[in-house]
Amino acid sequence: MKEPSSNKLLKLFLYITVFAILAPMVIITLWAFTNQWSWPSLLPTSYSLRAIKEIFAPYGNVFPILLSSIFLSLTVALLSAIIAIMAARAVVFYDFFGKDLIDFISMAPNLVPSTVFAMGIHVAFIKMSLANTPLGVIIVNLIYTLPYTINIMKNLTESIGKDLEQQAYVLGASPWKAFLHISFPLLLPGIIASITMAYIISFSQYFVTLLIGGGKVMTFSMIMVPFIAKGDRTLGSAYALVFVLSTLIVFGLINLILKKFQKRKEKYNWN
Amino acid sequence: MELELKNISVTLSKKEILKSINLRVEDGEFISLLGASGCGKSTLLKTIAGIIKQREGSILLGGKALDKVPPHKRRTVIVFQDFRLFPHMTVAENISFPLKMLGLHKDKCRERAVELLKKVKLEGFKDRHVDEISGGQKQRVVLARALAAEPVVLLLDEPFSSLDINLRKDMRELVLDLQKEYKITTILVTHDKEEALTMSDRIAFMHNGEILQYDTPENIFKNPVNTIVADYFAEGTYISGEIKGNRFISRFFNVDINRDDGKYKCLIRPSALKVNKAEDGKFQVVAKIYQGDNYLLKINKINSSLKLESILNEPLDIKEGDKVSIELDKDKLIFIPE
Amino acid sequence: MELELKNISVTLSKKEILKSINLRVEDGEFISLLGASGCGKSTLLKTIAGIIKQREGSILLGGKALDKVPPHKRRTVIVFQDFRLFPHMTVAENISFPLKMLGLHKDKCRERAVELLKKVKLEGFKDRHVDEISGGQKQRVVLARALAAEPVVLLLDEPFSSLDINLRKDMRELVLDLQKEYKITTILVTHDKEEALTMSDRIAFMHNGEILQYDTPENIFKNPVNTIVADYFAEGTYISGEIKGNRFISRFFNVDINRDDGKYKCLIRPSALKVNKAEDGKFQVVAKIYQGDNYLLKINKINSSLKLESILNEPLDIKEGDKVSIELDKDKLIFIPE
Amino acid sequence: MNKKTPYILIMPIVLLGVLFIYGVANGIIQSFGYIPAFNLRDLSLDYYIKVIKSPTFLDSLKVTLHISLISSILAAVLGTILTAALVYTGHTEGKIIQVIKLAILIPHTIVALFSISILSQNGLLARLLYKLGIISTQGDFPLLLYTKNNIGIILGYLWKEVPFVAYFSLSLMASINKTLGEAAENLGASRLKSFIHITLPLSMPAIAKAFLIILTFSFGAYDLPFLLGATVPKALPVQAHVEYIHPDLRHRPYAMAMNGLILLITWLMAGIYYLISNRKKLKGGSHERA
Amino acid sequence: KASLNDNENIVELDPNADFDALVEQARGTTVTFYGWGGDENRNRFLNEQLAPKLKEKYDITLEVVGMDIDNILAKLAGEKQAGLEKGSIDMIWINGENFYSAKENDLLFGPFTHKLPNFDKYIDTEDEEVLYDFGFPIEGYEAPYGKAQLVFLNDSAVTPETPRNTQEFLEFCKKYKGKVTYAALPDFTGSAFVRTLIYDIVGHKQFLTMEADKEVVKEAIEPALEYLRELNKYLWNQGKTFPATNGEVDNMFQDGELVMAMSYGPYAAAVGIEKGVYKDTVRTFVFDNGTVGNTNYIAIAKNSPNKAGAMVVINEIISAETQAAQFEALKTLPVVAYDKLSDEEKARFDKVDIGKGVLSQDELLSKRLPEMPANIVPIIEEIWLEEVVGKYNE
Ligand SMILES: Nc1ncnc2c1ncn2[C@@H]1O[C@H](COP(=O)(O)OP(=O)(O)OP(=O)(O)O)[C@@H](O)[C@H]1O
Ligand SMILES: Nc1ncnc2c1ncn2[C@@H]1O[C@H](COP(=O)(O)OP(=O)(O)OP(=O)(O)O)[C@@H](O)[C@H]1O
Ligand SMILES: [Mg+2]
Ligand SMILES: [Mg+2]
Repeated sequence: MKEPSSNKLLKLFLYITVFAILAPMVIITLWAFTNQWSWPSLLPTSYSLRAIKEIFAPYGNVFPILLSSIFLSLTVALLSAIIAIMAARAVVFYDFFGKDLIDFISMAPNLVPSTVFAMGIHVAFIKMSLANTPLGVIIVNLIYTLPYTINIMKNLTESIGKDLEQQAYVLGASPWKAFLHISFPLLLPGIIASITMAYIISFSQYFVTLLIGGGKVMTFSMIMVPFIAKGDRTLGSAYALVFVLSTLIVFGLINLILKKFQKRKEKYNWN
Repeated sequence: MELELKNISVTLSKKEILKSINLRVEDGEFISLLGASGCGKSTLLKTIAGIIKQREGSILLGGKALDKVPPHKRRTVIVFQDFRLFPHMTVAENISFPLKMLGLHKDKCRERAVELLKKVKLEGFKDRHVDEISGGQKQRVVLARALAAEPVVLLLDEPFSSLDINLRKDMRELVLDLQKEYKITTILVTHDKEEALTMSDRIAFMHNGEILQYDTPENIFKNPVNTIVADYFAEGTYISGEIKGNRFISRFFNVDINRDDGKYKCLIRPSALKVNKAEDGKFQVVAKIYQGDNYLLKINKINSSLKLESILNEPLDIKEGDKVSIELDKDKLIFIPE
Repeated sequence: MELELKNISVTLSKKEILKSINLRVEDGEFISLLGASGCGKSTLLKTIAGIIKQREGSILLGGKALDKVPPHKRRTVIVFQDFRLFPHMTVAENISFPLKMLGLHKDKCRERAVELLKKVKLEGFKDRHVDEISGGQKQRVVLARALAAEPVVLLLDEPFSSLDINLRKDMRELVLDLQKEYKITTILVTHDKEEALTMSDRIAFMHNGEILQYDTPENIFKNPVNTIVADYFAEGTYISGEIKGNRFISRFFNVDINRDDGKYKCLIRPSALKVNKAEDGKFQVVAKIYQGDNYLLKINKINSSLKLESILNEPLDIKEGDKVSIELDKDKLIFIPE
Repeated sequence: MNKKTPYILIMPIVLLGVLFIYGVANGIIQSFGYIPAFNLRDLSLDYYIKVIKSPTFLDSLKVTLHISLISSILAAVLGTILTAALVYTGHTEGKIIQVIKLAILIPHTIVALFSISILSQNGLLARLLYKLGIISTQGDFPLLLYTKNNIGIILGYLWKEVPFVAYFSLSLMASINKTLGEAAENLGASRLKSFIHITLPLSMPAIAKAFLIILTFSFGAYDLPFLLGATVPKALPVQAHVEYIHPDLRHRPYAMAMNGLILLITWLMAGIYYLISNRKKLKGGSHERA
Repeated sequence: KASLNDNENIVELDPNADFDALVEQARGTTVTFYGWGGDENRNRFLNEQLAPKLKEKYDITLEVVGMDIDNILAKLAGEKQAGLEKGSIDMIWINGENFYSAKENDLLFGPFTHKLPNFDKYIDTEDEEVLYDFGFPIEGYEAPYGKAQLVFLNDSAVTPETPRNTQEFLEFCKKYKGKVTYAALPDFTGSAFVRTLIYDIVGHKQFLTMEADKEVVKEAIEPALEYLRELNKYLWNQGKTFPATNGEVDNMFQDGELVMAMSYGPYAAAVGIEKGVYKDTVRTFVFDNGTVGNTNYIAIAKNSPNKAGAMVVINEIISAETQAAQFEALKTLPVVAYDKLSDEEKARFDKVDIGKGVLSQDELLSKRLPEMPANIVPIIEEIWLEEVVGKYNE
């Protein structure tokens, strides 16, 4: 069969996009090992392992911080997914006072400059003894991830509907068991998507984490950003590379673990 | 156990869907719920199962009020029309689900699931995934799953409507057998009058959130309380007339009938009409439609607006255009008071 | 225009769904496609419409190959079972959509949409939103929309399965009227044998991606090529035997029949059986099931495993347990070569 | 079921919401000059007035709108095309989606790094053109960074936001196309027309939501405009950031007033979005669930 | 990790205690040191040399936290607003305008330097830069940490000439048209560069007593503004825009897009050559009239939970030993007075190989101009944005 020409154009567009996304990745990989890359050379003019040595230097605690940072973001992602599941259920299945407000609140963090929120919440958190604690950081990160996770979970909850759970009720399952055995497995693809998105948002969060964590709660972004801001391309790229690779590994693991739960590929399509 | 609905009213999104429904189903009885789309059949089942809360009235099961019992403790199991199999479980897991909810041990669950699968003639399908089986097989799994929940009342919501005719027939028999075997009080919602007529002990006919008639199949077919009910079971031609002194008198024919005096409509269904070829007949066949087992004849009275239909069982050589005479089967005429 | 499928094979996700299908539909002919769920009916329609590409074979419309024509230029319009009305448009806009695609002027579109709405008896519904109308109304809008596309071939995919019986009847007549009026070559997919038998000029029976039989309704009902086809139209009891010298000989009965010699199965459908009350009858009624217009009798031969079914039209006073004699209607017996 | 259930379900989000609102209120109050730590205790609108009256404010606003509108509109358009490309070529899952997620994952600061190494007059693009003999010096390469046309910033945003829009609206468009898009083609609409008349309008809720998210984000973010923007006029968030890092702490209310203005404008945008989407809902029933 | 509310880490300071008592008090505690984290060499020095030494000598754990000064101040301000008496920050790396503002707003602890034995022992207490930070009296609220000075870098293989004053610099820019620029103000380095130009054109003395008023300042620097506008024509992108950070200027220099870079680290050339990012031919130069230099300091937060520990650490930092080690590792100019050193200590400083392409400490110090009062700096930055960027003389 002949392919329609529109298909060819779309394919071309797709390949250009993929190239446009991947090319910079190659460039930062190169930069992580570059010393000098002077005009007009298309490849680095001299290489070095400076950045790698720096990152692996024991004093910097890069890897402990990376690990604790991953752990923190995973916690945020998990909580965010859970809260989103709950809120989505409420909004999709129930009529209650202030329903529209919830919808709006879940969008609001996108609509407020982070400085305003960070400065305000900082004082509040100090009073509540939440500043400089992992819990405080988790809470502010949560707030920033929820708009994304709620959106994802709302759509999926809507598309799965309540039918199967009702079926479970009449078969003798209590509401909690019905959720656990029926809706939860079906929501898994959305949960993976939520966790992915929330993890991304939380892991790359800088300013708010910095202010609330106050340097007591260190995240990877906090060691990476100064180098990037300073313009040290070699070190900045190396950190960025670690950032990307660690995230990909984490995603791989999340998928692996959840796929085990989720014995089969679901009908409901979410990535 | 016997089920009794007393004055059940249901309001959804401020619309009154069920209006003061009263219904009593005896222990082990099989009744059908019939009525046009949107009349409230599914709502009624869901209300019985506790998925929808009634605004007024009360549901009694074995004499005890169900109103404060949450859905999962009622043992009123619905089989929904759209299967609602759990897509992430195998056939056996689906069937085991209610057993697991009953707190049975895993081995017990498996044992019982296998037993039920045998009942619905799906022995080999234990580990199939639910989207790897056919519609009819799905239907049987759903039924097995419902039975696994050990229902006291079984609520079937159009369970066969998506099956083809033969499968439907098998399934009907299976349901009846199992229902008899376990003596489960059963309510079947259906669009299919034949299904209702053949399967049920009694039929409740619903219309606009009310029950218009609740009677045995023969009675509801033969003595519909109004034209809505009558039309639902078989359309035909209405002829207005009057009964006076045990005789029905109309423009077209008169007939003796044992009924109170008053204005009546007589419904002539195709099956009440016998057609004979007759050169001098006052009727003419305008269409002969093949229906498999038999033919449907459309007949007009010559020089009149009267249109009748009849069923031709024998392959008599009546053709379109033929002139015919007709004969009415008095016992199959239906009289509805106006 | 006449439609011809030549050796169509379709493979989806590496599974062979359609296996070398050959089918010829004459200009203006109405055929039905029957077969169990999952046999490939929808796939065949989609292949004709070009939504699915065949792996092999060729589709000819009016003698010209369609294979390189993109879907939107084929004029082979499907009415999907799930309506697929465009939810962001009104009824009139939905109907106008194909007209707009044909490049008609706005006013013209509106005019034609109104005309079509009238055809499907929905005059007042022009500006309704599509989720504000009932199922039957939706069905009619879909039909009007399909007609607006000026189909050369109309493909109906179980268009009535979600309607209740009365609405279904109306819709069938509407479709037939319009089909006749516009002389559109039409393929109807259905699960409902009655629908297929009453509506179509010819019926194609599909099974597992193949067409087993393609014949007129009477022929396919009376001379099914094998038991699969036979069972689909009405089940009954099979009796194995042999035809030798124009006589069918079996354990239970012998009968004269004009057929080639060989081993045959004789299918006795309920309608082929007449029952008479007889004290000395060799058969016994084990069940009498009310079916509205008639009763279904289940009959066992005494001291034998033979089980038969019959239809009782007259309200003869035969009861469960009665002994009866039976009579076979030779013309209604069906012989299938083994 | 239970009347209490929804309230239990929304408890965490309400708690977080209250915290959030409290934080925002606490921050906003600083913009009215209330920072007791610096002995600023008088509530007034002076800071807002001064910010609005400052000669650079209008220019900054223009730049910010320019960047955020152009990048968001382009991202929405290109993102929609990308979604369509994914849907129509059957790549709704698999490797390509992973690549697209990669772009969402990269923080903006790193995107700035890319932009500089590719788009600057000294960057790889310029070098490539030089090698190809199209330009002879770095100066011949058009200035894309640190300049008033803001092309570098817009490209940077596009790099992240086009994939975001696609990821966000993919599942909706895929499901619409499978049923209604197919139906439209069958009714005589060419692929393009079926896309324009059916698939696109019905995918709009997701696309619009994604658009709102990136619009408000790019309106309020300072990373890219700070690192890649022109010296003057500065984007509003950059201006706010500069005020924020102003060594005189008593200057803080200016920063907060600017942020307050940013907040005001983003809420205005969101308000318009909700107005439009609600009006459509009233007019056209439940579009969201096709 | 220590958290804010770990009680054992909170150490009350007895105002009358002598230093030995402080040392005793500080034993076993943790001291947090907040400062800019973008210099890997400094991070390494603090973590690998200073921290182990403190541990060994005083059993003090040093926690280095990388954070920009504006965020540090935001954090302190928040803590103050919330009335938090035991904060999270002990020591702060600070100077100039930020010190001025922090002290004004009562965020700093002090005076404390008089309690440090090494302050008297090694620091020239009469030095301008020990008494004043950007013209603002220090009054014992911060101790010197390191000295910085603005220097210029060029690649002698590309541009053999090195301008010695603003006039030559203009010629230089004309010659290498479009290949010179500086970071947009308020970038720290860009701002210092502009001040250096201003000093060269209108002198630096007048600013010490100048009223912090925009009109006054503007009038005083008018000739310099004219010069800057003239300069624009020959700068990169005709001075219409400037790179946002000095890091970017440096990158452009590394790639050969610019022929000149600048740094507030006087030994930047040596560090860069050692790293390999600069060619070996890169050289440092300054104007004959000098370039601005400043000292950076360490202060203690007013709500520091461990002031004793902080003072012990600062005392250690201003020791000859640490300063020498820092000089070796980071090539920052030491803050100790050479005169006050023992011969042994002097020898250690003398021995330090300052690396390639740099100017000697003596030469730098001889061409060092004092910073302007802190409150004038933002005014100049404001004026620059309004009067210089993208503007040309008629
Ligand atoms: N949640 C609801 N809110 C408002 N009206 C509802 C709701 N659910 C159902 N209805 C309305 O209640 C009426 C009865 O619905 P129900 O589903 O019980 O009909 P039904 O008899 O089962 O019809 P069908 O044969 O089509 O399944 C319908 O008119 C329907 O539109
Ligand atoms: N995309 C696909 N990939 C693989 N198999 C498919 C695909 N689509 C359909 N099938 C399979 O092809 C077979 C035929 O499907 P089709 O939808 O044509 O059946 P049908 O005859 O229309 O059935 P029904 O009566 O249930 O609608 C089924 O077994 C189905 O599982
Ligand atoms: Mg229903
Ligand atoms: Mg189908």
